[in-house]
Amino acid sequence: MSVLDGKELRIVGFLCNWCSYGGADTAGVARATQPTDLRIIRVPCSGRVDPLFVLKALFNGADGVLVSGCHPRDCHYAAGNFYARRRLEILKRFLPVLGIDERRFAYTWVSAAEGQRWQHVVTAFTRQIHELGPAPRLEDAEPLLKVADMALTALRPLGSGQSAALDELKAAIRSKLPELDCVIGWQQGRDAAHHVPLFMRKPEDVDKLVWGPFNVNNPAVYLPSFKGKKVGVVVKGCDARSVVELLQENLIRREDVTIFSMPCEGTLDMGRVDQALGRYTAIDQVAYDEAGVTITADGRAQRFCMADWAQGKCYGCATPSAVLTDESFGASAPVEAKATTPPELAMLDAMSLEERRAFWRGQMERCLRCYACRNACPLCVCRDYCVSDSRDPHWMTQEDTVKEKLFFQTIHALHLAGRCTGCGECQRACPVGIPILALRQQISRAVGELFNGYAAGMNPQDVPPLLGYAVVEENIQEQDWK
Amino acid sequence: MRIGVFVCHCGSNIGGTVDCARVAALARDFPDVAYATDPMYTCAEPGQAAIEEAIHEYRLDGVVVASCSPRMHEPTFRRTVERAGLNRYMFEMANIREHVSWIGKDKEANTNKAAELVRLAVEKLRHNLPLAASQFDVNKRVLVIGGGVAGIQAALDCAEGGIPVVLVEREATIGGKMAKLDKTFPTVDCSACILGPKMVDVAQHPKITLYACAEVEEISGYVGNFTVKIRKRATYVDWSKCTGCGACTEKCPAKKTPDAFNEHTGTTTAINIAFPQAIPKKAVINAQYCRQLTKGKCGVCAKVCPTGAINYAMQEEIVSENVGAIVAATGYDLMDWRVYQEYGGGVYPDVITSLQYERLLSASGPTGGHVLRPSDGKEPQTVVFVQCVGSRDRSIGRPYCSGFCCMYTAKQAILTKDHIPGAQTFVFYMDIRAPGKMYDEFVRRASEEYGTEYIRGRVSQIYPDGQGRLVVKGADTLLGEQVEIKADLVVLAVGIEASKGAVNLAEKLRISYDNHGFFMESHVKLRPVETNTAGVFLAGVCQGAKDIPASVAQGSAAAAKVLTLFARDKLESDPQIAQVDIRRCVACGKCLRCCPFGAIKETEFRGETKAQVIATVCQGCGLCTSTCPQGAIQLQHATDNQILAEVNALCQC
Amino acid sequence: MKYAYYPGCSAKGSSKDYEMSTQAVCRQLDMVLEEIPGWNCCGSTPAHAVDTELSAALCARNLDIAARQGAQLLLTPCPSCLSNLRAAAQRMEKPTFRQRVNELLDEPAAETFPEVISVMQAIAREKENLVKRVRLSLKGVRLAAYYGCLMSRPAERMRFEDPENPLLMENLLAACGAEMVDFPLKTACCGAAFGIPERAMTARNSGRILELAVRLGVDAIVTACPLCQMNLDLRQTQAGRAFETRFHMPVIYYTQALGLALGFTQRELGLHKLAVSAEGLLNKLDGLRRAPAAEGGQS
Amino acid sequence: MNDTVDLNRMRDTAFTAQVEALSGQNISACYQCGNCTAGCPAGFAYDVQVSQIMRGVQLGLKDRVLRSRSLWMCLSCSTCSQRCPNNIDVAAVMETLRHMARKAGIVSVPKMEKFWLSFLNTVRLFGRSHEIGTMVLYMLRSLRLHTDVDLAPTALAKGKLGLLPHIPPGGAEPVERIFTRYKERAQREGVRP
Repeated sequence: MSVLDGKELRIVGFLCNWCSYGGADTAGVARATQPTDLRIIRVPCSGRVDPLFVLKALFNGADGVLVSGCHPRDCHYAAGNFYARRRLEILKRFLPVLGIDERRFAYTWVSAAEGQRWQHVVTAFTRQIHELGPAPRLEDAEPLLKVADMALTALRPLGSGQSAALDELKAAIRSKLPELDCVIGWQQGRDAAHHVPLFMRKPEDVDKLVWGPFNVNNPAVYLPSFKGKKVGVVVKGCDARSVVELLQENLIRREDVTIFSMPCEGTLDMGRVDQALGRYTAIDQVAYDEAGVTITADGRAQRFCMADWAQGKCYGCATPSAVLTDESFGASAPVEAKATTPPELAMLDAMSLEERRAFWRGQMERCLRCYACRNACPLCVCRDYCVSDSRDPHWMTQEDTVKEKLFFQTIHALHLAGRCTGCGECQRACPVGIPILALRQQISRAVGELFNGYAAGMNPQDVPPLLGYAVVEENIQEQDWK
Repeated sequence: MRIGVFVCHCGSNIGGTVDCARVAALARDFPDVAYATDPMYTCAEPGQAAIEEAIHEYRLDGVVVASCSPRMHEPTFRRTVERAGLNRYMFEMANIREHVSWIGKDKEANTNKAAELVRLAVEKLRHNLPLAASQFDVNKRVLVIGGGVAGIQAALDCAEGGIPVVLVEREATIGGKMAKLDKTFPTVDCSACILGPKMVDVAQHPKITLYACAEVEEISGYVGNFTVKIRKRATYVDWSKCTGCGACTEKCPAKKTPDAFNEHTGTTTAINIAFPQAIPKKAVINAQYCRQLTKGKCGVCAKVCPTGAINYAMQEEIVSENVGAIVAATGYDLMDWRVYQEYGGGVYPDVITSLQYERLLSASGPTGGHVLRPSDGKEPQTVVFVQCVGSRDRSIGRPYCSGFCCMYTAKQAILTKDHIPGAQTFVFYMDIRAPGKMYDEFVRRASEEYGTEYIRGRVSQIYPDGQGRLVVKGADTLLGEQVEIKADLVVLAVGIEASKGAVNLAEKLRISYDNHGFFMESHVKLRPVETNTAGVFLAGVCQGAKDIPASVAQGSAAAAKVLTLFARDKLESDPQIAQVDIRRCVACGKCLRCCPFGAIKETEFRGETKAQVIATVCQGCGLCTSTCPQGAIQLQHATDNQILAEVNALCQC
Repeated sequence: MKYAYYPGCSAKGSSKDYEMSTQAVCRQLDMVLEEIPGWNCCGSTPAHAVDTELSAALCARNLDIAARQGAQLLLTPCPSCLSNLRAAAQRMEKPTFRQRVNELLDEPAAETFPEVISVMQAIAREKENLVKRVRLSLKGVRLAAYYGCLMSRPAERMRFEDPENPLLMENLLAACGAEMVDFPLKTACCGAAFGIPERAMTARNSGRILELAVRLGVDAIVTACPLCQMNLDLRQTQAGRAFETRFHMPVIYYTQALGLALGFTQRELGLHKLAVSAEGLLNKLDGLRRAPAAEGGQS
Repeated sequence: MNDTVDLNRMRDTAFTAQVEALSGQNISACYQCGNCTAGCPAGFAYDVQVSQIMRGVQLGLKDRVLRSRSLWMCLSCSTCSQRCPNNIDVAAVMETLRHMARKAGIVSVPKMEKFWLSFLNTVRLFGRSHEIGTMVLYMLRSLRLHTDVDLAPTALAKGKLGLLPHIPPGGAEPVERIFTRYKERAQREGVRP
């Protein structure tokens, strides 16, 4: 069963029980004729509307989704709609990056007395959806696989980090180690061109600690699993923001964590580096110079200049030094204060909605559903109870479709709304190199725009914007239905 | 599952534009639907009986009724299925009347839409679980906040019903605004004479504990079990010793103290009893003006007090009270009319508020009941009343009508004539709102018997003519002319606003308030005394403009609600509340941070911190559910899975 | 400090005294008023009474000249010019309106205009400076400040203090020692715009203002508007006739009053140009100044 | 004039909508309190009070409103707008109505228009306004030869009126071009310039 072909489009409404559902009733009592497309789902409060419900509907064929709650200040539950307003506004700004026209989604306020307003909203929204026509389906897009390269300049000089005070850092770790169960850092991995996490428990472990552009992993990801234990962590600037965010969310305790930090000069985009190195049997030498590193593999030397080979996130990085630290060594080069668009996002910005759908269609076809993205995310703390493979709540099917795979990414992105520090581990960990960070970046950008430049992981005392509200939102322009 | 579907015709209300039989037929193919039919009137007695029969006959374990809005009949049908032995939550409604048959003209589209809504309900029902309410004890004591006439009435009714009452009043005396009035409309009986005895009853009632000069500091807990902290301000007089003899007020040398009770129409002493009938009749020192407290020398009152009640070292005090229900009766204040610069912005002494005029009329006021104008103490011969000053004025953000000004203005015009028979009175008005019993007759008496000239129009400007009178520039829109009056006294019917601190209190009570600070009732028409926070009730003007009879009625209504609540020894909590899945919870505290009711607390579970829902506090909004990334906290009856089932029922491509 | 300056037509005609005193006072406060080159009439009431777009075009040309000079602020002494210039700038924020106005101009006007404020507002920013330079206090003189109807209304256009009760002029004059009465008709309309075609209306409105000033016993009405001044001063006899009385109320510019306090001579301030002589006021001032000198010999 | 107002026939809702659109004001917000009338300094000279004009616009009584003399007597002092409890810029409505009346060729108080046009003529000719020029032109247009001549001697003696117009340094041509374009456009659009 579905909507009447040719006449109706599929429009889903989420209405709060107290005001808007009552408003729709009032419109009915007044016999206020409305288009028949809309189907209403009754929820207790607009605050109950998880933006993912909206996405679920849109992914599964809704041509439009409308959320309506009590007017600000009139919420039956005092503040539910205030929270809803922030979350739904973020959602609205998130949709275009997926290739969904944001006009397909609207949220508004209608009181139980406003039957006329309800009639007007339904009529106007239905008309708007009819003007947009049936929603294009993700599966119908022609897959687009190309990833565009963007020319980039960094906010500070990138380098190989070899002037860092590694010895002093090691000494500091050694002196603190007796009080700590473990200190997390990096060590050489399978060869000198690959570094992996290091867990230092004994003084001799400290000797293995390395520093430089191969230190790509974010050690903060391990912290929640040490909850309750005394643990040290060596961080780059970006890692520190994850630590701050974990603190802000009560996921670790400040007194349990000792933060060691050195200013970071950038890390390499190992995906591209490995691709350039190609298949090799052995690394002969890794030689660092001030601005890059030369890797000799099977006798063939290649120089990787940091200015060209860094991870996308490093170019716009404004926090090379840790925002929160206990022991820090050295200072970073001055950072230019300038707003930048991350390269992944800039690439999507340049596309039309249709191209974006095609892009995600193509990229998601390559997704293996391995969840490496999730496992690498320092803020994915649900772990064993991730909704991706849970039955209760049952957000996703196990069907291996582009739609379900992209839906998982939207779950992850929305769960990180206002929390994601942009560390990029999800994207780095992706074995097939899908630029999924762009989804998180789009939300972070929206959060910044809406909440006066708020960035996650800067201050443990900050109230995350989606866990708060303002009675009057300065930067949210609500649709007026005139 | 075995689901029964009942597609109601509602006579022709639904049947007229929806093919109900076809909807029922379609429903038979929905998963788990064991039975579907289309009765004529499902909510009528035979219709309900048919549901009960069907439940037995077809062994149904869930019922969907497609009819009117669940806001209308959900409780009715829940009782029906309960009678037939089902859990009341194994029931869903599809709204095919207000949302379908009444708003769509196309029968085919309506029928299709109705069937879809039934399908939606069926899918939801398939994910429903039986829910059971839990029970908890009730502390049968009530807190009344505000000792105006509404609060007094609520307190007395509760006390008479046998309930211990804690009455908190911010001022030094109860009585509120009514105590300041000279006479009351439409009977022109003396305000103090009818309110006084009630005030005395409050003072003498064994069940009532009165805290005057006190304010509510903090409220925690939930219906049946609130804990309230009350801040008692320092009065510098030990009330247990003070007899109210007034010796101190006679001797106090600080005679230029502003007289708030008299609306600053006169001055008083730093130690003072607000007015002769004050309850409690106890002295209070105004610390800002007391010479002993400001300059450290005087001490006259301490010397003359026969009982040694004066205590200059007194500190404020916090007391704690446990109650099961709260009545908010915080009343109103006049808006600050000085925004009207065109009326002088408060600099002309002979432009006064209606409440100041009451004090000038009152025998206990500063002029002993002689109407003398403030500037020169002369009797005014021409008195102009201006209505709607700060009411119905969008330009200053006050679009609402203050409700009772029309009536008291008529009363004051009549009283002016009583006091000064030769006086001429004019009333500038826009509309006369006199819908109460004997009200319109009263207003007509003002013009017919007392010669009050009613002029329909607003006043544009009031200014001194330089010769001791005031020029009132207005319009008579009925005449279609500009008019001008030279007045000796101008009385402004100043609009009301929610009492200062109302918003602050609303936050403490966790009740909603409107843009103007008036408290929001649960339902404008059907639950006018309740709030959305269980156990908190409203009385009087704090909820919206109303006159004395309406305030008293609402005070009694609030008391009735309290007594109804307390009629049971145990309360049931609504099972439609959030529940934590301990395994999934990582104790990140996001739910706790955003819960509007403080209904989530941290608890220890096998050495780990977890979130826990306080069942009696949770109101069931589900904000926590949409906040928790782990899906660890689920609002019962609106779980993620239940809503997803509905979404999936609608969208599945 | 240098300011771009739009004197308005009356400065070159009927209110030369206003212009003289404004220049004198500003000079004394180190405020340099630089006339914008080639300015034209703002159109005053007749232009907007006839057509808003024409009115805006006349104003836009002046705003454009100031903008092209790089001015951030444009000062004008005349409330009518102020009102018109501000109205034009405000209306031209709407693209369709701007387009229509640009069609009337030689070339499209600058995208952003300087903010236009009254000279009075600029002087008020120099209040401390003013107080320091007062040479002859106005103590003992009783004045009524009269702003006229255009200075503060409509409020959202003019953004000039409380629209019903501006106090800027009072503050400045009180700072010079004058006693300022509360003048309830300070923003009432004197009817000047209709002085020529509708004398009765003007006489009646002006008369009301003069009558109240007389009753309040002031030595002079102090105004900021050349139209009001001319009307209340030059047409005082007409107003008197309408009220069956003879008024004798000096109506001077606030800059003339400030100028007196700053020590300028009557001639420097153009006080000789008044139709209703301010001799009484000036004599009173002289007397007041001599009195304390005679008593204590202090200056 | 005293005929029954036939609201079926005489209501012109398009007129109401047009006034709302041109003035940017919500006329239906007016609840006829009369404050605009009360404070109007020109009210005594009006044939129809401001609040009644607002009522007329609400009802769509186009003819009656546009023919009103009051439109021409408004001093544009904005007292009505300032004190309107419903935030209606009444003065803007009055001005809009006057413009509409002019464009429709209805000029109920010709001397007002004549005065304004005289004033604007001097501006067109000289780039700046000129009191004596305005007065002379106005006297010629209105044939009111006695107008204010009683004041002229005083004003001249006090050096308040310049006999010669004050022309901007760059000449008056740029201003004249504005008027020319305005006139041309008005002719093109078929309205009274």
